[in-house]
Amino acid sequence: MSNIKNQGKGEGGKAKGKPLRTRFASGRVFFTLCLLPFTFYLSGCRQDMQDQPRYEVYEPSKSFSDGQSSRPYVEGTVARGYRDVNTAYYTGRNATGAGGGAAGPPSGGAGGGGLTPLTSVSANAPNAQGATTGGTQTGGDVNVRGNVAGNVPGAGQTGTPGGVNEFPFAITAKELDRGEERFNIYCAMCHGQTGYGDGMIVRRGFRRPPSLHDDRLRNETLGHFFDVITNGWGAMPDYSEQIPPRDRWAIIAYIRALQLSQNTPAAEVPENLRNQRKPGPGTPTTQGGHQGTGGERTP
Amino acid sequence: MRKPTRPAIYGVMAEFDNPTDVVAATRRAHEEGYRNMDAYSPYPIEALSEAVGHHKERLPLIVLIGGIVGLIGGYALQYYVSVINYPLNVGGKPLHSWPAFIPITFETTVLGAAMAAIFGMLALNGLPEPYHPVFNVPNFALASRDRFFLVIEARDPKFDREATTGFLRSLGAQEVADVEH
Amino acid sequence: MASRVDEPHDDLIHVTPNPVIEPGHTAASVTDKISALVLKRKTPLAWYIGFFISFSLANVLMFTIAYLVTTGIGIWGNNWPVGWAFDIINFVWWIGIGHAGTLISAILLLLRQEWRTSINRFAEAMTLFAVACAGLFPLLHTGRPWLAYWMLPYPNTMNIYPQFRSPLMWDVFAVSTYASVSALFWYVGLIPDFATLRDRAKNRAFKVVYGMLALGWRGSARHWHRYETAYLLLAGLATPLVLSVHTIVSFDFAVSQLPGWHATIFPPYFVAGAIYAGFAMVLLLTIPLRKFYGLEDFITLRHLRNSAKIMLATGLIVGYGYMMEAFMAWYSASEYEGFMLKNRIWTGPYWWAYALLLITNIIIPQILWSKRARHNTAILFIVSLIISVGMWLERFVIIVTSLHRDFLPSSWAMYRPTIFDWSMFIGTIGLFFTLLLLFIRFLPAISIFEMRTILPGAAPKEEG
Amino acid sequence: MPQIFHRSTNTLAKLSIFGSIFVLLFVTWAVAEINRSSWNTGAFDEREQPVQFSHKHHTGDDGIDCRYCHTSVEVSSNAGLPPTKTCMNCHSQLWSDSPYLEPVRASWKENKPIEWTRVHDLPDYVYFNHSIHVAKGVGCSSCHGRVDEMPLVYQAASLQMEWCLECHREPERYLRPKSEVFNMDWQQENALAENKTAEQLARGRQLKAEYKVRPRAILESCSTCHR
Amino acid sequence: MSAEAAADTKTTYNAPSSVGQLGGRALVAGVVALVLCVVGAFVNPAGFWRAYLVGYVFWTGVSVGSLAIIMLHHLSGGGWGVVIRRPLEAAARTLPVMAILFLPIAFAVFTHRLYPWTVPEEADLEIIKHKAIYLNIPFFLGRTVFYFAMWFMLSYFLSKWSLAQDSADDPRERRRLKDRLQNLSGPGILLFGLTVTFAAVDWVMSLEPEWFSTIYGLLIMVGWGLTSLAFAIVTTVVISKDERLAHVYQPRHFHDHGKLLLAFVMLWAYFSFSQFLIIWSGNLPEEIPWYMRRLFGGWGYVAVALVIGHFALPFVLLLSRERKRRARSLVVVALLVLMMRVVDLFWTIAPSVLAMPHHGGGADAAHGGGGMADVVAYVLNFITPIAIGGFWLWWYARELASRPLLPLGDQGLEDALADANGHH
Repeated sequence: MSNIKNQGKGEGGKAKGKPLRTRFASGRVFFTLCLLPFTFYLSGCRQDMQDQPRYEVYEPSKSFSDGQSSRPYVEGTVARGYRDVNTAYYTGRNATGAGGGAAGPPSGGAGGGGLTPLTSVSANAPNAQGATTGGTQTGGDVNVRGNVAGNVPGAGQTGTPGGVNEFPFAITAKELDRGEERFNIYCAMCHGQTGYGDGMIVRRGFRRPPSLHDDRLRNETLGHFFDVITNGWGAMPDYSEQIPPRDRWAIIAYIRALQLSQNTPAAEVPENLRNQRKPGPGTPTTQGGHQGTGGERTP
Repeated sequence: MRKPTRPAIYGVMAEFDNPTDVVAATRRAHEEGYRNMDAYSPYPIEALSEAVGHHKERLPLIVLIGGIVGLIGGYALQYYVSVINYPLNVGGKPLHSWPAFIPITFETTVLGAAMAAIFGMLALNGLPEPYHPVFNVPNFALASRDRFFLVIEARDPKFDREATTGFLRSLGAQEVADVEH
Repeated sequence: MASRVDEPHDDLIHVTPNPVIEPGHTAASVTDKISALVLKRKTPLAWYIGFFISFSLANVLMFTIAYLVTTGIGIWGNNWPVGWAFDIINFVWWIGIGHAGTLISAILLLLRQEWRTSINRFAEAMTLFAVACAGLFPLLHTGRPWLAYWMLPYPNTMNIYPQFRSPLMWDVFAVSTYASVSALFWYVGLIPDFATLRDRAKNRAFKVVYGMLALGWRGSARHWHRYETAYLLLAGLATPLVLSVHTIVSFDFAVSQLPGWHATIFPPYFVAGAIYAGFAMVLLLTIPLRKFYGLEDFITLRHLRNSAKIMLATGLIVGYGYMMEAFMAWYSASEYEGFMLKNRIWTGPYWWAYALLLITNIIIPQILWSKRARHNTAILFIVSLIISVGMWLERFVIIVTSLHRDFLPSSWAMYRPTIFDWSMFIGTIGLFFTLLLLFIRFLPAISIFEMRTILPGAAPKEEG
Repeated sequence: MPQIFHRSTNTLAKLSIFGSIFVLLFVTWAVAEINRSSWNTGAFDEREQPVQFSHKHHTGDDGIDCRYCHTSVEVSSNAGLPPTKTCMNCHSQLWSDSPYLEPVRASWKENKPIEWTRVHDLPDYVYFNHSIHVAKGVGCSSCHGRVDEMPLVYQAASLQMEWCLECHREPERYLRPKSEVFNMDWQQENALAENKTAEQLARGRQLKAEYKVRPRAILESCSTCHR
Repeated sequence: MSAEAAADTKTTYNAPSSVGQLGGRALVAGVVALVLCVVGAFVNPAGFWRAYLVGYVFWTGVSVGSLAIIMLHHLSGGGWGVVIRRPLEAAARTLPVMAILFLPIAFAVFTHRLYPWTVPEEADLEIIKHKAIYLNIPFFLGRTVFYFAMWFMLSYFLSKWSLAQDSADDPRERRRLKDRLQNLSGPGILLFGLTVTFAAVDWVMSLEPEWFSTIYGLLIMVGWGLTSLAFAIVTTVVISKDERLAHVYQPRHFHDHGKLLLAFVMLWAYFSFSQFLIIWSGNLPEEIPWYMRRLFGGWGYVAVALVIGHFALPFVLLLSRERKRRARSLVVVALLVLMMRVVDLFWTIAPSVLAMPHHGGGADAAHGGGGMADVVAYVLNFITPIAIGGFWLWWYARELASRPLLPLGDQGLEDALADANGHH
């Protein structure tokens, strides 16, 4: 091309005689025509394989009125394998201690090992399942006990009637570790890592929860803690979706350990562990689980 | 770029109408001591290239190197990709499936050698060279038809415009012309 | 037999009825006559008609491709178990046709066969266009041709490379090497002729275009020497390259385990078949060409006769291949091989294809044993046409009849080409002829400078 | 015969033929680099969200664990996007009047999900599972970068196959103890970068054995990610 | 060419006396080697049979391959063929010797010593039963007789008409003979291809009757062509030592021979590699054992030696133009090729015979079992081909001396002998 240009200059522009416009125009038309076959390549812009005609998790859908592709459980059904018969395990109450409570749990489990409809994703939602269904912020399925805005139950109110007071499974050191980890993820935000109720969210202005080291809470049944995690209590929302039942029990075990750690006379601590004692209350750390508090756990 | 010493013309061109004469004339010029000269013919004449003093050919060596590069490169590529970079088990064949690598190695060898042959030839010939002084002589257009030319260049130490022209005339050239730069 | 392995001076011109160039020509006449084909302004009407027809067909191809890439290769008739069909048949057919070009050019140059001179340029062009047509098919069969560059090993963001143990990948390298080396070989052969055209052209635009293509060629003795060396070396490289390409195409099939494909004879048998089909196409094109353009002086009966002999020889090798396949299928005592054989030639639904194949590819070409047939252009033309059909059928038989009955009887099915299979096939024929017609219109179809070398008196006389 | 071409075309012609190899190499390199660039991959591109949610604030300043919201990351292929309920856990009381949180409250009231803009989107032909990575000691920040320092989340990696393979080929370069998986601060200087320190490699190899990370041949096989 | 000149050349181009001496020495060597072989055969029969088959196939290859090259020359012409036509014709006329030397193989067939399909227990296998129509002793021997009949026929007419050309003074008569030779050569090549293919299947491939390969016939054909070409080159170099003949064989002839040799070497490598790659890729249980037997253990080294000696080395050596043109360096390559041909056949044949179950002793010997038998087996590998070669060469020398060394009536002779100065 450059050769032609040079020549054009050198020869004094022989072509100048012709109307420049038409030459340009026809050249452009020809050029465009030459490019036409290459428009086939535009079909390469399709993203057929990247975006296949199927729903990914949380993908919106036009097929349903609520715009979600993830569908909630059908009302009144129980999935195979999710029939919760162990009342104590799933509700923290004795099978006999049914009903009761100003804000009795909505779980039908109180009926004594009965069916727990999936629609009330309460205690029984296995975590994985919850993740997919809970998917697109299905707020409507959440059971919040009491009034979220406040209206705390009176201090004098008793805990959970019929609450069990023993773990439905053996608590090992492993379970305790798990409980500690889960506590630090879900509970320490408000309750503080040591349970005094001075977590970061509280410091940001959330209503201060009672210290776990209060006498009342130290003497509460295990089932009460389970019920509170499952169904909420006062300002505390329920954590049934975030924490599966087994983890709740593990957390409760850890709470018990915390309570022991703060209320055991030094004399009862074995000699060799006494010096490992870490600073107690009032020095909350909110940095997550990695700053272990293992030293406070009393075997 | 020593402009002052640059000769006034490129050289002197003699025209012949048959291959025998041009070969004879070129040999004579060579015997006479001229070295910076070139002969032009419409088709390859082995004797003519010898007469202008072209003996050694470097091209085969270049082609050999090109082929070896293609051979090693092709095999190394396949070895690197299949054994080192992404060792995938395909059909239970060994990662280093040398029998399967031979066809492509062969192709790259040929490709390397062929490219070396073509571009080596162009490079050694100094092509492309669309502008060349010899094209200034009007009759040179026949060099691609049926005429043969001998050009003695001005940069030859023995070159002398008149004497060389006379010498070329004496060789039986049809026509002798100056070649402008 | 195949080729005359001899020295130029051994050529018994005095006893040969048809020389490679008719007497009376000089360098000037050869130059003027051939370059006039290109530079003469008057284009024959036949050219326009031919171009119109082939360009229309090429457009059929373009529209088919447009529909194909926007819709998907489901518009073809390929379906399980016949996953390869027209696309690969046509690929192998075209690439086979391409072989004769390089072969004529390269092998005959190495063997110093002067008769190649007048047809080599044309044959090389044929190679290029046939390879272009062939390349389309596997490219489109990938389904997403715009991602074809994925088949090349380049540093990509997927950090993944082609699978070099696959013969299909060998194909990519073989065909692209073949295409580029053939194109360069062709171009290098054209350089001196571009110079001739540059010097002959009257029109300034042509002068510039041919001048650029000639790269400033001026016929210097030193240049010629290197040029000849390079050309000879290229011929030496191109010869095994040609053989390797169809060998690798045959590996596409033979490396698998499918009865009817997995046969060790495939490489030589495919190569012979390719040369067979290629020479048939050369004759198919040169016979009308020499007539319309009056090139009987340059493309003499001797060329046609020698091509016919090569066809006969390669056809017999192909026949040998059929025979060995059949014999070994029985000899192997393998149940699957035995079934394949029986199904292919007798009991299967495609028996007619095999029968037709034997008739067109083996039986009819035997007429070439007769000297009289070899000297009759009409017969040669018809036989070449039949061989072209036969070689297409051969690929059909190998591919479709081997696939339609695979190891699992429940998946057996017939293959039916759709209209798009046909339009692509016919369209590539249109594309091929479009390119060929453009070539003979704008480029010298016969190597001018090489014609000059074989004229009497081209060599300088030695004194003493 | 007059000259057709000007003297200067000699250089030009030579350049255009012999220079083409460099042009070709440059173009290949340039195309490869453009493909890798964030312009193509969308990396470092902060996505606008319907709610001005800041991971930097919640994770970095408040120290909320990743799993508080992304509850299923340890047990599911999907990390889990928190429902509005999770927001309301705290924001029922905190900033309950803030106009910034109006969309959240609206979602809560109308029982309609908030439509977040997806940041990390793998092609549909890729199978990816969060839980296995978490279980084998691949930290959040190894892929997602320092989310605790991102006011608006962006994609920190290219998410191209070569990036996946970088770790699948040599997991020891990135593995960390399981207890540190959710620690955003873990070896900050090495996240997302070539990590070949002897210390990391030694620990990585040990962890690889301990966590029974599959051998390279399996991690690299096609069906591990394309199934 | 005038009559006197013709008469003169007739005597000029007679074989030098050295040829006769060579034949005599070859016969002595052959007899001595044969005696040793017979002794060895008693110690290690298996070692003897496999060595015998190797030697037999090699030397038959020289004879039959020569036929093909003669016919190729008749069809294509060219000075290269004119100068080696007579040695090739002489080689083809040694076929009677090879026919007689087939008798030991027939004996081995009858006594079930060489081919598994001749062994009753083996023949009962389903896969071999299927082939019984083809692989049975009478048909096998009948086919061999047919092959030899065809080869005799070709060799007889090619030699006869070639000799007739010498004495034909009328150019038209010569022309007619030339046409006749040409007309025979076309179908002759076809016949050659078919007979050699089936001879290859019968004599070599059926050593492992469950194995098959469609390219096998071509492989043996190319091997035989290569053998006879290399042999013809060696012959020309030897006889060109005679000063009367020195001017006949010019560098350009050797150049052409060298190119042809290179082509054959490449063709052999191409066929061999194609067969290997296809079988290696397919990896089918009925095919791959053939290569397993030949690639692992000590045989792997032989295979590598073949790749180098049968392909790489000759290929590189023959690339050089100068080396092809110099008789002395070309003959080195030709001798290398001849040697590697024996190695190739050994590599092809011996593992099959070792795999044969009925050769317990032989197999042991090959695996280093019995010390004495072992040594004998190795010695036999060398001397058996020499024994056959001795007789072959003796006959060849006689045939070579019986006619002028150049086809005096060939129209291309003048051109072939022309001093090609300025020609390359």
